[in-house]
Amino acid sequence: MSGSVIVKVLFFASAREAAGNISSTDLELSASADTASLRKSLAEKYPKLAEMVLDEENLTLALNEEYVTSGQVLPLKNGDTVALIPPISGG
Amino acid sequence: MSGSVIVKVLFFASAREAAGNISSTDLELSASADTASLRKSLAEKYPKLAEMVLDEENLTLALNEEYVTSGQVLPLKNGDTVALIPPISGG
Amino acid sequence: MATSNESSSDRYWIKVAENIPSLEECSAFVSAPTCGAISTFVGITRDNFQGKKVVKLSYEGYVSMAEKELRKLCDEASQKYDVTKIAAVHILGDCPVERASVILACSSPHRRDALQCVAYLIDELKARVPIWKREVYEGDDSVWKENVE
Amino acid sequence: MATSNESSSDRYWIKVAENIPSLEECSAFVSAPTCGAISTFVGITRDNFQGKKVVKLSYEGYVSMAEKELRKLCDEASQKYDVTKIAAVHILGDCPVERASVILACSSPHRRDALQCVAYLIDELKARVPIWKREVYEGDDSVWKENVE
Repeated sequence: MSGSVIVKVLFFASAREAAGNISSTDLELSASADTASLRKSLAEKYPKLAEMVLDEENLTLALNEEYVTSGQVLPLKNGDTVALIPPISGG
Repeated sequence: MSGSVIVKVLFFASAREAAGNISSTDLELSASADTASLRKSLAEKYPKLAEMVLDEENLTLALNEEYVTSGQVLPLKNGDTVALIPPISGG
Repeated sequence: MATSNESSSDRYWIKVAENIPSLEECSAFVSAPTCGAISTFVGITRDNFQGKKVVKLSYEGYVSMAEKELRKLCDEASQKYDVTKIAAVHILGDCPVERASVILACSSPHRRDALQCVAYLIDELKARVPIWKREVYEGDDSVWKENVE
Repeated sequence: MATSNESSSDRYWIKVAENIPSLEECSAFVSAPTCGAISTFVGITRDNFQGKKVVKLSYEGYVSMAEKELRKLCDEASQKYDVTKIAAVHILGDCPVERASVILACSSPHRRDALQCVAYLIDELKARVPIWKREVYEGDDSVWKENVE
């Protein structure tokens, strides 16, 4: 659909809890949306998530299962999956 | 017995083979015997062992289950056990 | 051993799931006639943290990405060290005290590669694999942990 | 688990014998509620050495002194690293290809101590413990090995 893109957002751990225990959602965004603007959109949509999602040090994004490195801004296209990655603690 | 000591000598691995597959023997030595003279006594008694037993780099001694360090010479007393330790290869 | 649901190949056994193989199974998987050394690491739930009594850990993962990162990790480790096979498995869900949460195993012709590879894998896993641990204390208090490294 | 014939205590499981415990048993022995990490090393008979086909290794030991040295080694390792329990077992007699000749396991609250302790133990075992390995090749040729380190 021209004029907007739909991306799937995945929420994990403390990010999921802050978003009201939502595990995933489809978001409709503008065609010019990127990973930075997504953070803002999420902050508006989920106020309790705002502080976390706007802090790149505290919450990393993964685009289609690839980490978005600090400072990087990537365009989003229709069908992309973005995961919200709080600090990891495997092992 | 005054005038001599009896020590048990243990033979392992290649040293055992060089001594004609003897695992252990009791040796009667002079009261002044030490680890250096023991090497000489063994070299005389077991000629095929001579080269190995006279080479401190190639064959270490253990006195009562303690390694005799390179260059060290220790007196022997009645009832001591001396082991002939070729290069080790555990693990 | 490895089923079609698991991320595996002849060289790697990678699994992020509620049911993980045992240490013995991981060790058997990496065993090979050309290998003289197997080194393993097992991460286990401890019963205490800073004076508090831990009842269990509870793990959550971005499974598809976690397994993908583990595969990358195994590829990198195989480049860096002379290893023959690697098992890298991580539990999901609850992990009570003294139970294994992660098992890593490497095989190699010689010990140094196997030992160094396992150490590398656990360090990198803790830094890169999207898995999260909630530590549950006596009295039902709990907290999301962060790997400090 | 540990019988009265074995050199052991609540902290160490030390055994040099024809029948040694499995990896799983060693790991279970060192497991403790206070420990977050278990690291293990298994030395295994490889099928080849410098182009020659190895049929088996055959181990001989000065058992009483070997176990004594292993106990000293465990004491030193426990001084050097924050480890809780150690298993250190070594086979005697024949060890066919892919079978374990030595198993080392350490447990610790944190991984670095467990990992470093196991690496230290295998290095020191190879340098100090009076055990000898005969490598038997296809065609019945054999040679006494020397640990180069």
